[in-house]
Amino acid sequence: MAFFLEVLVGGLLSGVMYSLVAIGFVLIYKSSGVFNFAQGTMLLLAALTFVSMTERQVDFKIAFIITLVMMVVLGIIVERTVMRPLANQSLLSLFMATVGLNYFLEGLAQGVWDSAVHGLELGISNDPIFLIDEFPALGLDIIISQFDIAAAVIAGTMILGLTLFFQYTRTGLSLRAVSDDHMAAMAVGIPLNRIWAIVWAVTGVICLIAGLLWGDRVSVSFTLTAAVLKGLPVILIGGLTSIPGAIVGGLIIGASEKLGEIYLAELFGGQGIEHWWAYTTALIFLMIRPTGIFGEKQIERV
Amino acid sequence: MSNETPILSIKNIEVVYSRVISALHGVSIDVQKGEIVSLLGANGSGKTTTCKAVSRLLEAERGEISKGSIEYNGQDISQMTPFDMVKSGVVQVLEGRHIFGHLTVEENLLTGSFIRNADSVEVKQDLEHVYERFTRIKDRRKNLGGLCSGGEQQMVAMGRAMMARPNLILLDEPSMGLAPQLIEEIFEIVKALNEQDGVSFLVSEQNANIALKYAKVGYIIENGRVVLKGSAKELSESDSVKDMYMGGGGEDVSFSDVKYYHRRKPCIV
Amino acid sequence: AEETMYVPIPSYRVGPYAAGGTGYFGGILDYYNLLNARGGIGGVKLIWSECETEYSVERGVECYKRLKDREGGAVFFDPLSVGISTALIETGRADKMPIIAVNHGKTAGQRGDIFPYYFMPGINTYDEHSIMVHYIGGLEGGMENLKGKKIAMLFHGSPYGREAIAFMDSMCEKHGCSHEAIEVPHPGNEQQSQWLKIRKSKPDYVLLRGWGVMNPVAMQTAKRMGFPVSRLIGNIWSNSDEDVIPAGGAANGYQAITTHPAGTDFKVVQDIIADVYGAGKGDLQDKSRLGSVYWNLGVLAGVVHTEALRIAQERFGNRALSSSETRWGFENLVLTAERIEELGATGLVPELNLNCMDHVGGHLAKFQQWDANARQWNIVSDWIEGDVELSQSIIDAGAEKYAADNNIEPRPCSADSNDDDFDL
Amino acid sequence: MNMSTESKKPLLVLDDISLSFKGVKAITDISFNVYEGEICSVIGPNGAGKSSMLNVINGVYIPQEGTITFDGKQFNKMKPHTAAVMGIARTFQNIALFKGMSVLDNIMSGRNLMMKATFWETALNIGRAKREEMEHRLEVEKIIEFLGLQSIRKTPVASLPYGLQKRVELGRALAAEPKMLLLDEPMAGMTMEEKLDMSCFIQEVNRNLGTTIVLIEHDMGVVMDISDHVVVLDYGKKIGDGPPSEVMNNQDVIDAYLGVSH
Amino acid sequence: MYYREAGRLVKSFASDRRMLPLMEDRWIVIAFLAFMYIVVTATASDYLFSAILIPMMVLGVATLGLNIATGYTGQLSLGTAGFMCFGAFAAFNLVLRLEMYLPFAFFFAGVIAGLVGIVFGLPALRIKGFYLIVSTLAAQFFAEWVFNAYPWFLDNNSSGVVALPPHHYKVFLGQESTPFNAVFWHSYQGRYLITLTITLLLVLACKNMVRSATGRNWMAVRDMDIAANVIGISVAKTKLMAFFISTFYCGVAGAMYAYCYIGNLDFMIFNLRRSFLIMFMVIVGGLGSILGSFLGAIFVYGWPILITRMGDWIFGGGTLDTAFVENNSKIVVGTIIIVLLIREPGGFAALWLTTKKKLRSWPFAN
Ligand SMILES: Nc1ncnc2c1ncn2[C@@H]1O[C@H](COP(=O)(O)OP(=O)(O)OP(=O)(O)O)[C@@H](O)[C@H]1O
Ligand SMILES: Nc1ncnc2c1ncn2[C@@H]1O[C@H](COP(=O)(O)OP(=O)(O)OP(=O)(O)O)[C@@H](O)[C@H]1O
Ligand SMILES: [Mg+2]
Ligand SMILES: [Mg+2]
Repeated sequence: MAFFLEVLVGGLLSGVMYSLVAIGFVLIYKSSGVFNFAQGTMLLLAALTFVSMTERQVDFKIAFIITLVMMVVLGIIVERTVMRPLANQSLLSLFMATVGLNYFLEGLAQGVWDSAVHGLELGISNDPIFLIDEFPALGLDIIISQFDIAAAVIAGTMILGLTLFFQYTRTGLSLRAVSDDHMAAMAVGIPLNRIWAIVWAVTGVICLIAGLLWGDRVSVSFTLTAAVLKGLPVILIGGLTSIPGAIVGGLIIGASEKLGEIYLAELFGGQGIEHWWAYTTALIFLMIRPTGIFGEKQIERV
Repeated sequence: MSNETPILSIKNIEVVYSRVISALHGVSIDVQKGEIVSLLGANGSGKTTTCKAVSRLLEAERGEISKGSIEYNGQDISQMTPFDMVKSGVVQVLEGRHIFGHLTVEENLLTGSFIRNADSVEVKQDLEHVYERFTRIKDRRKNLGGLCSGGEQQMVAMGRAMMARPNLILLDEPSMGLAPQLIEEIFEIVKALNEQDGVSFLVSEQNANIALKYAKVGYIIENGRVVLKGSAKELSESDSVKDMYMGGGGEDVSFSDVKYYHRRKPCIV
Repeated sequence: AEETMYVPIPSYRVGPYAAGGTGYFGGILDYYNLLNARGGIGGVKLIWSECETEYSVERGVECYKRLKDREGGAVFFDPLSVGISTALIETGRADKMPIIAVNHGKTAGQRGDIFPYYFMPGINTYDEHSIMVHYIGGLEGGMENLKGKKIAMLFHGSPYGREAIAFMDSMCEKHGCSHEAIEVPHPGNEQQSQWLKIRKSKPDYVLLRGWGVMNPVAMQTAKRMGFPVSRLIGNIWSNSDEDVIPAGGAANGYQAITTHPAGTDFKVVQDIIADVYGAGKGDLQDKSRLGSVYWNLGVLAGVVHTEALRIAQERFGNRALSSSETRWGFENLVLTAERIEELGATGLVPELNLNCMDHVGGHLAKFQQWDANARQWNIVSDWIEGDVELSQSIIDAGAEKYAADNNIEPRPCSADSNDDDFDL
Repeated sequence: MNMSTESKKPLLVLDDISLSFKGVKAITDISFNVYEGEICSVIGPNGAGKSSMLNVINGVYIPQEGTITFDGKQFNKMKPHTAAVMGIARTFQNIALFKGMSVLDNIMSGRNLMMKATFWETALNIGRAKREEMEHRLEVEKIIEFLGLQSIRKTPVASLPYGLQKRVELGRALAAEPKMLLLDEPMAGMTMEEKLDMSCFIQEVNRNLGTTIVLIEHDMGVVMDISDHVVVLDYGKKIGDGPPSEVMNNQDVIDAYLGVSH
Repeated sequence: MYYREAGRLVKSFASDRRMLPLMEDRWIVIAFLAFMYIVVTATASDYLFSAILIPMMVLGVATLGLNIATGYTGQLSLGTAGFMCFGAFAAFNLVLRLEMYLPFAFFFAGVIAGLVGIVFGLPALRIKGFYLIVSTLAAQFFAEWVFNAYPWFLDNNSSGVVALPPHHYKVFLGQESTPFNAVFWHSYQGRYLITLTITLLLVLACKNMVRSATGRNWMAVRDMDIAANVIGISVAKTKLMAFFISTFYCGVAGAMYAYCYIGNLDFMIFNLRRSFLIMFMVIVGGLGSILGSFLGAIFVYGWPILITRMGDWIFGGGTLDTAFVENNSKIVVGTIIIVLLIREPGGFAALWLTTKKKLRSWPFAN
């Protein structure tokens, strides 16, 4: 039982790491209908820029601010050069443009910095908390990672903030309008460009935060882009348009992945099934709710 | 006509789409302050294109004005963005409604007011104002826009434009798909807005009967050219207009006896 | 004109595996440059051109085909990739091109009578794992103390990773320990569940058979889960600076096997720094990586390559060689302690003795331990030899099956037939 | 038109149909008949449930209550595919053409149900596949000719003006050689001229092919002139059913829909 | 070249339905085929065959497969390489265990991959749009997992890579030693000819499908599935059929990739990156275009090679930093994708058609 709980808690906490990646996805999708495949590379770029500076003895805070500015500028440039000319095009075109962008940034990130593996330490403690030592009364021999808890708090805060922003502010409503119908949004005078610039800039910031946390957890290297693959089933379960969905999806995927790997993999002779199992979990949920748990229903009227 | 500068003046514009498809070849239209102008024409004649040229939405459709100019309140608008246009009081109600499907009816209406940075009390009042005029959508305020019936959507689109408190509304085919009663209603609203709030209108329409009934001036546009212009009265009495847009005989056209020859006339392609 | 020999360099300097590629190929090129500065091999200088493979088989094969006939013909091909080198086994045979895979490769390829053009100088997978078990035995105070001990192997979810499972089972059977293999799906940037398994079964040691990002993540997760990193023992592809530095403090005390110690305290390395980097011809942009594990491996490979060429020249004359002549050089490659001393590589390069039946020839390795504060590896063992006996039968079975499947007649490995520049 | 409706056989019988969306009642207990060979118009204010009614008839929406009898067969729920097989074709209020295809292909796709070739045959372009393609092309050409679409047969429909798209959509529906044709506002957004054309097509189909037509239209002129039978809906309820002249004088209908006398 | 279609009357439906209604086009295609079959076979170098022509054709077939699902039927798929993997392993096991002749093995490998495709396509009946990515990615990861986890598929080979042995290359009756079969094993010409012929057949079949009811159904489902349903097209069947055929193509491509190109079997080469590369090929070439599929494959595969060669040529071998070249070629490909989407969403295929149109009216500008 204790072991089961430990697996569950560990899974839920690592799921939050996936949510971090997923939020950026949702934000862009929700506000412009774009499925941003470049998310992973943006994450890499942010983390790589940051770590390259700290490795060159730049102060933590200054490096953070410079990277922040860079990601915001990048967001604005992307809006100018990619999104704006493609306003009003099909969603597939927009998606593919981000795939192109992904390739571009991949070349750029590695070209400007390098493709080596870098360590990154944010100073968040990596030591486990042994519950049995801390709270002997509980009688549970479980360890919980301090780092994961810190990451969960950060992710939770971001998600809360964004949810409130979308539901209760004008800009939030404009963002949702834009994702529905670019043409109509322009016709009522929503400044599409400004909105997109904001979204991409905010995404840049999210990428930076996610990139740093992931970077600390798994080191900063090209493989960081694979974080995206962890984020994908998460947003799809949660629903492409739902920010709270990103966190719920993350928890579900995290827990199901760990439980599956530990208890279910036996069925397959102990082979690591984590990868496709996450996607299968997502698939099962989608079969029940084709647009995710909190996703907006597709509207089709004839 | 009056000596005042027109609120909108389209001067001999030509429009091409995707650099190759030419849609307008010389269209000139003046809208005076406080006037309703209607733009008549068959399918594909260029009405929508004209409206979009004014609202600057053309670029989003890969179209551009290759010649001529448009002035709003005496100012050239060629450098303006759609946002600037709405800000300065020109709102287009798009053909085919284009309401936000995933937003509720009320949220749809609210989006129209953003441009004004109005406080919430004012916005509330405006909302009430809209609901007064379109009672039908008041019941549906919490419904998703995408699930409304065609007519309801048209009302939402109109209401959304009103929320911006515009000076000039470009109304693209408002009657399409509306019940006769509602068409009257919508045009009555147009009239009321025009008379009470002084909003000018450029209304693009197929339904010449109704358009000319409410408009002061009309333009007939065919294949991207203005072929006829005049006061609404002149136009509704002109034979060619009657023939093409009012069904030959005006009031008592019969649909059941349409003869084949009607279609033998050159197709509008 | 001056005589030259042409070596294609199928490097990978971008993508997920770039860390290994830049270090390894950088080391090779730096060593080549050192030799060229000293007048080449028997007066023949080396020339080369690079081709980016991104560690992908398809790109590697394309590089091979593009480069093999350049400049009068390549002399050998060393892609540092199991996939690429295995994919080229038969092509190499047809083209008479030696395919080199230092410290890795298709294990059955050790049998030179069946794989005449395939060389994997250094150690093979089975050596590696038997050495690791021997080392653990040493830590426990003798092989007999392994009885009842539990060893877990955390392996990369790929054929490379799986290859050692069966061998570890037999190894533990022989020494009375129990063995559990735990797979980490590629790329391995999330290992929570694997470490939960480890926490549950509480092994005494965890062997890390990792690759790329999986290694630092394993150390960090071990730390997070409270497993002592000093009991985590890395294999030959989990032993580089790039594996431990990103893990930061979590890697302190981590031990790993190596065929070539890290560091710059070797004469040959000092020469490279002085003569090659001094002349501005060095390949590494980041000079702090000089003496790193991958770069030193590159230097080792450079030594192996060029010694093979030198040995072939001893037989065929001091001139540019053909690829099949180079093959002879590899097959008769012997690095004695004296020769290593002459090369200034004592302590860096293990003794090697390749022959027709054994295209590996080394079977020796040491252990090193990471000191995170000093940011350096310290050697903690002497050369340990692999359990060649145990591995030979498995290798023979694999190679003979391969020969049967492919209608290959094993070539007789008598002393004289070995001298022939034989045909297929 | 002069024939009394009683003497005719109903092709479609709707019995007590109710449909609601998450509590919103779109249709409440509606019953009416559509007789063979007639043009039946459905009118009513916006949001009255007309389009929903059509969607129920051809199975896009499934009603919570009621039955549909078509051609003697009774259904609790229709499926779009069954409806098509039984001979119900339709057009849509917001044009639902296949935007990436040419006019010809759009209309050809209407004959899909009649094509029997397996995909092996089509892949190899042998046997039935080759023959059918020619045979059906002939029929489709007739429709193209009838609707006057000759000059644009290879044009992608997306680039056509609205009016022509509506015509193509009619063509696609006709291609299926339906027993019953459901038309959802086929004349919306058209000039008088084009409306005349369209009503001419509709009547010719009705007269010459005997196709039963259910028509939703807001132009009272058209409705009065060409329909045999008018059904009026308001707020999901039926408030009128009968010959045009009768319905137009019904006070309920005038109040709910027509407004001031027309 | 100058040619036109004006003034030529199409006299029958049959001639209107021809694949290439213009006589000039027909001649060009015939000349092109003759060139590919005769001139290229006779003159090309081994490098050209084995590193350029064969992979381009094979990848073109895979791209075509993806295009059938995504371009024609509108079902986004990121599992292309996974499906290729199923095809490659199916072919290997068919040859190994049933001693099938290679062309049959290719065909049945396609069928097996197709069946797998149907399984992973099933969710498409309920899930739409981007959500479908989950299913196709699941296919990709499942493929990578299953062939890794169960070495049985690889004849219990421990190293995970199998060199395909000569006796697998039985093309027709007889043993591999018969001269006819030996040609296909020992020479690149042979493999090239097989690849070319299979590619040609698959292209013809695809062309036939897209211009008939099958293709119309795909496009109808892509453009508006409700309307398709209403006119009696079974959306479910059409989607599954499209998945089947799409993955059939991918499967055959996978088998050819192993047998005709690399000569090895290894699941790692069918990784997610390859899926993405194939998607690039579709985008660059043009959605819903057969010609585009091949243009895309040629460009995306050939570009890095071209750029390195140009680098070698301009700077002399060895001096150009490969990482620099690689990163730049990524930047360039990424830029081209974006620029194409902005300027010409139809990809190279659309560019080609525009050029052709211009040629038709040349020298009279329109
Ligand atoms: N985005 C576009 N790209 C290319 N051509 C276009 C585009 N939009 C319109 N056109 C073409 O421009 C011409 C004028 O179209 P427009 O939409 O302005 O006509 P309209 O009078 O509004 O017709 P309708 O009554 O059908 O709305 C038509 O021939 C049309 O095909
Ligand atoms: N899929 C749906 N989900 C929710 N509500 C729906 C749906 N379809 C229709 N409705 C509602 O049912 C009612 C009837 O709609 P319907 O489209 O049938 O009206 P209509 O009579 O065709 O109107 P119009 O003349 O404006 O087209 C409307 O209030 C609409 O909002
Ligand atoms: Mg219009
Ligand atoms: Mg309707």
